Amino acid sequence: MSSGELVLPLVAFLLAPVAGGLLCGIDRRLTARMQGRIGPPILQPFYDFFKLWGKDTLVTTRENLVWAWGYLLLTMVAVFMFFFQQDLLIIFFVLAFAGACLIFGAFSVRSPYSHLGANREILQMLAYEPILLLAAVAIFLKTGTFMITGVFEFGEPLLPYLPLAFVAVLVALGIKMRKSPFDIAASEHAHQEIVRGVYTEYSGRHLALIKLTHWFEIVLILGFIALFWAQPLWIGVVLALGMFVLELLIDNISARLRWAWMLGVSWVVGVGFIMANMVLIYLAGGAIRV
Amino acid sequence: MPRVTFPFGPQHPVLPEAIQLQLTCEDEKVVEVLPVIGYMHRGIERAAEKNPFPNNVFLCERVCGICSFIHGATYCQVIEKMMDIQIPPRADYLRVFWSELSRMHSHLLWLGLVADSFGFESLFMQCWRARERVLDILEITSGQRVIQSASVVGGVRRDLNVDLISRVREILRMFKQEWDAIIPVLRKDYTIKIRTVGKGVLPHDQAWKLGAVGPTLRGSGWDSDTRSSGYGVYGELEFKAVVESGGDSYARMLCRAREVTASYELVLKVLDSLPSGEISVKVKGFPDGEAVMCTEQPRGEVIYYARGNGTAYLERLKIRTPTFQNIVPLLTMLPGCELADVPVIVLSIDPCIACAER
Amino acid sequence: MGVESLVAILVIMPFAAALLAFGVKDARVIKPLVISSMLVLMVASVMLLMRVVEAGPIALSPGHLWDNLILVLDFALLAYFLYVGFTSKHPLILALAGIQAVMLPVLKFFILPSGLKVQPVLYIDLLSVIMTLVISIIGGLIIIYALDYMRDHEAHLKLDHTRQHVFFFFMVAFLGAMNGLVFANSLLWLFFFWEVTTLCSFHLIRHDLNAEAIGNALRALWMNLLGGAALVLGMILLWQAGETLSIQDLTGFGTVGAALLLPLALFCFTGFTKAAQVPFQSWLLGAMVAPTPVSALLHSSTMVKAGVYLVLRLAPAYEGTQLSVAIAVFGAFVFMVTSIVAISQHNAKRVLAYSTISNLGLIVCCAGINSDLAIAAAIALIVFHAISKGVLFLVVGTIEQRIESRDIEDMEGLVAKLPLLSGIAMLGMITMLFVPFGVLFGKWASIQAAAVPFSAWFPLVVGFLAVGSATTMVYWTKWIGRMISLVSFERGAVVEPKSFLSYSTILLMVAGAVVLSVFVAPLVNILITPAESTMGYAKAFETAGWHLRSAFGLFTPWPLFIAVALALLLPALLVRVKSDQYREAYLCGGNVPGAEVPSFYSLADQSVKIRTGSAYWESLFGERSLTNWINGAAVILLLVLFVGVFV
Amino acid sequence: MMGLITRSRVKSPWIVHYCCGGCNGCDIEILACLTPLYDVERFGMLNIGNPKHADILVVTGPVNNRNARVLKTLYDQIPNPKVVMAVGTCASSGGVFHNCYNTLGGIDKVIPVDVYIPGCAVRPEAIIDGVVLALDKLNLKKRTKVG
Amino acid sequence: MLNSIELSKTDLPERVEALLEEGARIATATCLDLGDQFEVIYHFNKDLELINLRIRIDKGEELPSISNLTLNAALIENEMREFFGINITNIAIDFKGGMLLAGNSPKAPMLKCSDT
Repeated sequence: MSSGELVLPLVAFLLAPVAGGLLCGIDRRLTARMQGRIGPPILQPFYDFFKLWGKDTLVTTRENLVWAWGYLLLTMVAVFMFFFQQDLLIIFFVLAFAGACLIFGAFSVRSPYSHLGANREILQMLAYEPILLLAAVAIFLKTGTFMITGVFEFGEPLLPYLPLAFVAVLVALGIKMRKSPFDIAASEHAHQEIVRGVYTEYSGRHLALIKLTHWFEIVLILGFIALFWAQPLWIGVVLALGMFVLELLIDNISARLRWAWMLGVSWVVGVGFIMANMVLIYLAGGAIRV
Repeated sequence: MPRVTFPFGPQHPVLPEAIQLQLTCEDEKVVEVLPVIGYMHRGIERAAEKNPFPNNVFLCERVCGICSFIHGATYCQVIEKMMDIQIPPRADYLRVFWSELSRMHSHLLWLGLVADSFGFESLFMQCWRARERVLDILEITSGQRVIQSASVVGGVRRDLNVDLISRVREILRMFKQEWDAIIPVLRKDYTIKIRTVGKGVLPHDQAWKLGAVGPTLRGSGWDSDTRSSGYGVYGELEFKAVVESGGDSYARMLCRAREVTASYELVLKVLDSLPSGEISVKVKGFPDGEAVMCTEQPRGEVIYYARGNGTAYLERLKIRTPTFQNIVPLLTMLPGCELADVPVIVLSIDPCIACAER
Repeated sequence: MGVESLVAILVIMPFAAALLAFGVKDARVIKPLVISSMLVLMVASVMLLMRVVEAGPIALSPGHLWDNLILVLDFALLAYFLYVGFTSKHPLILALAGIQAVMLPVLKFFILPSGLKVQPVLYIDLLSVIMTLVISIIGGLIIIYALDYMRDHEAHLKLDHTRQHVFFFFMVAFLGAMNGLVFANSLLWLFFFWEVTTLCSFHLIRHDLNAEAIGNALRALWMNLLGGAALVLGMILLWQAGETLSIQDLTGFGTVGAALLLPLALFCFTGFTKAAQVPFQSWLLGAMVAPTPVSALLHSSTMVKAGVYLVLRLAPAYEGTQLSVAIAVFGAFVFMVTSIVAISQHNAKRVLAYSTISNLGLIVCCAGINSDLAIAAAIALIVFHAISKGVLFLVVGTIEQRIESRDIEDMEGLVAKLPLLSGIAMLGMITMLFVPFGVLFGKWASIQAAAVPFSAWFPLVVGFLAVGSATTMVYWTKWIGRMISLVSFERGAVVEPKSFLSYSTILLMVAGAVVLSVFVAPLVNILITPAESTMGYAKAFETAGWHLRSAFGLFTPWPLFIAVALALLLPALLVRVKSDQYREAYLCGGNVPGAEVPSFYSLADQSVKIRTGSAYWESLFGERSLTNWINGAAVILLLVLFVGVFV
Repeated sequence: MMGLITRSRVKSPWIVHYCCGGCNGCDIEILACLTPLYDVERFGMLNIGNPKHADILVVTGPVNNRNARVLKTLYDQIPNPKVVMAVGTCASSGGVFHNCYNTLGGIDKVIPVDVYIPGCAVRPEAIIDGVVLALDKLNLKKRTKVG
Repeated sequence: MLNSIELSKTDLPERVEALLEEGARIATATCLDLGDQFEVIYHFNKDLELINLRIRIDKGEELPSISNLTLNAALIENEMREFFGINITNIAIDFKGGMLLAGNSPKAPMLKCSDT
């Protein structure tokens, strides 16, 4: 492996939280603008982060904190693997493990709101996991490998072949960004019946950790979206940012819906669309041959 | 199936006020609801016996800061009824003017809160932006945004002049533009319908029997609005009640939304037909005897009962607020709903705990 | 030691030990007897492995005498089943045993030429050896565990006189039968061992002799007899179409002709019944009334594996046919629906049972996909699932004895009460659930295999697999969540009464699950790839640097292990909390200060304890509402499978 | 690092609001602060709703016999450094409800108050002013020496 | 004075039942402390009109609840009992004196003698 191959992903990995934070700042600014407000400065998420870092941490149980670290570190592992262009399936498995840590953290406190949030978080994973796995499979059908390297070696943009899968991934993006209509487990703002659910018991430094993790997650999932147009990559990045803005728009024109609806959408639209996309590729004879 | 028991309130981000529901859920289905109130009880009825009767206007306006003008006006009306005071027609019209503006601001506030409760943040913002217009009118006409203190026993405290009226009309025009943009969203938005249609159904006959009042009752198809009895000058303004028949949260929401429009029209009508003359009469003597007065607040019928004893102090002041009546219907709506619908259903009666607990 | 004696130790010695245990009845004798015979079994299986790795597959053909003995025993078994059907007035059992009792003599005396000798009778390749290792080592550990378990179990039931000798008779004899089953090349022999496992299962399910146990045992019996009947019918058809009863003949020469597909489909059907695939899942769920070691041994680690073993064993024969595709779709369907239904379960053993059926479905699916990668995934799944699920059953059994409940809701806060047991249970679940553990390796490989367009139906298969693996996550995560949810602020571990045999076996197995996962690359190199190649499949993995590189992806076990260990253990060790940082949970400000169990002030200022619980979403995933649908769908899929044979 | 944290603290005040039993007039004005006309999110202020995430406890209304303990609990559940704002006359002193039998008076009877904002009802501008004052006070406070 | 129908305590349930039959519902009830007696006025809603039933009972006397006839009387009666200490029996939803008043609130604060 040449030093360029090593340094570039490493830099990307280190910049990921910065990018994620900035995106969240843009999110808040844009959301405010859409609501007829001015909104906070773009750097607001960083102010929030450092403020939380400098606050006392109140603890309900110690395990709660341990799992929060697990959530962060495992998400970082997934992002790291992503930038080092590893196997997509494994990346999503690691991401699932990270998500489970958040759930375990919420379960390890005897707080009804955490538990309700954790149960809903499980449902969210149930909603987006199949989409992510199947999207990886759909990409595989064109590139012939689950390695991200294969996407770059493929030489063509994937989006023209995978339009339906792309739409499905947007559903997963909405869930991961915790935006309406999918923000059932822990909404970005607290006015929710379960008081931010899984986040309820975190405070101070550990809430900051959770924010940081969220930034990593957003970068990862937007990165995945960028893979749909990896040649040239800048179009992919623009595409991902466009989808990010689209999610914000949807957030601002819809109410939060309930879990059964979310599951229905993600399984019918998400899974259904990707499977239809696979059939189309297969029928068009464009799938890899083994 | 495990049952989950936890408190919903007193401090809860979706509840603007302190009330507690002890919820028992299976999965996310609510199976048992116990209301725990008393977190906001002050003891206003008793305090009203300790103040000279004209001062009670200020206390009554602070039973609830949202419908405060109507509380104050109703208190004045019950005393005027007891003492047989005829107030000037201009005062009556002005009371309707502020009452209907209060109703608009209250309903808009509520629409925002309910939008927030189902996670539609931008609708919340839009509703409250429109509401600021109404508050502007209240401020330029009475001097205060939320607690106007414009009513006194014997009439009102402030008058409108031509200049003010034209400014009010100007602001109302701007309000109408913003409001016309919001209404179709409330009526048609797919996600709002999913969250409100069929949620918290209060059947037609139950609504009456359980004592529901205001939009909660009218949302279940009852044409029952105290303003229809024509108190004050509502008779002259040809008031017609807004009725929806769905009985669910959606119907109650639409009912309130339409009442905003109706109130807007009433305000315009008042401005068009405002009679000239005095705005108050001098009050002589002390109240004696008893009287009861019903008026229509944004949340429904409010009943003031007063008994005087010939001194400056009242013997008894009893305030029956609409939310107090709507709690029992609420308790029948909740069991069987989903946890996610609890905030929507609770808000659908437009609870004002400060009112209910006094 | 000669190969013959090794095989004899693995097959016949358990029967002998079982008879001995049955005869002496004395617990003081049974214990050393069982332990020593299990140790012998384990050693023998390892020796057999070394022999086969060195010298390749072993073919054995015992004399005619043995053939005749097997035949006699066959009839004795069928007669016994008829007797059971008669005494319990169970028409289905009577009918199914009757059909076999008619067809078997027809096959033997009218269809087969007299004096036919299937060559070889036993054929032991690496796939058989892998099964033997699972049977002997995991099975052996489970039986050793059962020694203490049954003592406590009987003490709990307050029996007048012990029935342990009956229990261990069937448990130990079962191991012999399983070994025989995986060695058998002659379908006639396979049939015999197959029926013996049915018998053992029947008796072990009804071991507690209460009405529920007896009823469920009868259900298990008729469903397994249905498989037996299909097996006999398949043999008749097979002989008529291809004049062979040897599995090697079937699988040795690539894909078979169309005429042989129907018997193959019947054999696979037999496998499905034994593996409790939908719509036959009810017998396995009912079997959970048996003492937990039975569930661990027969109903998750070994006997049900015989079903998938048969399907897998025959895979080369139906490679590339529509039958294969149908099997893949069926298996993937079972994988998904059973893990969906498992979400709504709160009986721990039922969750484990559904999870077992689900994983078996995944293995069946892999056999149906029938590519190099899929077969490797199937073998890996057999190994890793057996060991992880064995741990989980045993630990649930012990937990049940401690807390006298198998309800997951009652396991709330178990980490505080039984830290060691719940720690093992959680580790066991994590090995089932997350990367980089072995079961996930299998899942990774199977999704990759299913992603290849092996047929026009592959989107369906891979879709089922993706949804299935997400739902799998749900029930395990909920369960772990229950155990780590502490009930009160006060910490104070209850001293667990630890019996040496139970705990050491569980610990050994869970350690084995972790170690095998770490060493998955050597495992693939030494066992799975050669096993595949003897079956006629190509190498599926490159294992450079202990990474596993398939044609489509890269699995890096040890960097992942390091990363996961750092991510979880470092915080666990380093996070420090001072006592003045503790605050009660957020209860909307209604907290009752200083309450031992979190409570809030409610009506009239009374203190009310909060109650938390897992969600089961019964409105969506309820067993009662879903079972009919999925059974119906499964029947349709099976019909398609049979119809597809003729297309 | 400390400088960064101190600077961030001023830019990110998260409030938790508890209505002790006033008339709602001040509560709706607090909410009005969030809405387009006043938009306090410009200053990074959020109504976070959960004491464990908050920096500023905003209380309206006079404290009464039942909610005194709720107020105390909420205050305890806010991590340091934190400040308390009494919004409105009745939260400051009991105000118009001074002679009601069930009120104890201003919230300073139960928890220490850093900023009093008079007014009945308080105007949003006054609340924003109060938050600025509260942030100055917040900056003077230190974390407790734990964690 | 208010239009009202004076009743004795024993006639109350029958009268309430008759009113409910006619389609009226209870709007509220007002209690007054007359020194050694309580006066309770039940206000009923019908077609935007109020119908008032007035009864007097001695202090300490039991008053049977009408919440079994109409559920929404329950909160009203709970409140009366808390504020005045009237002995109302068999209320359908019983808050045990803890509905509006907390444990450390003054007892029966609306009685004239309880001036503070």
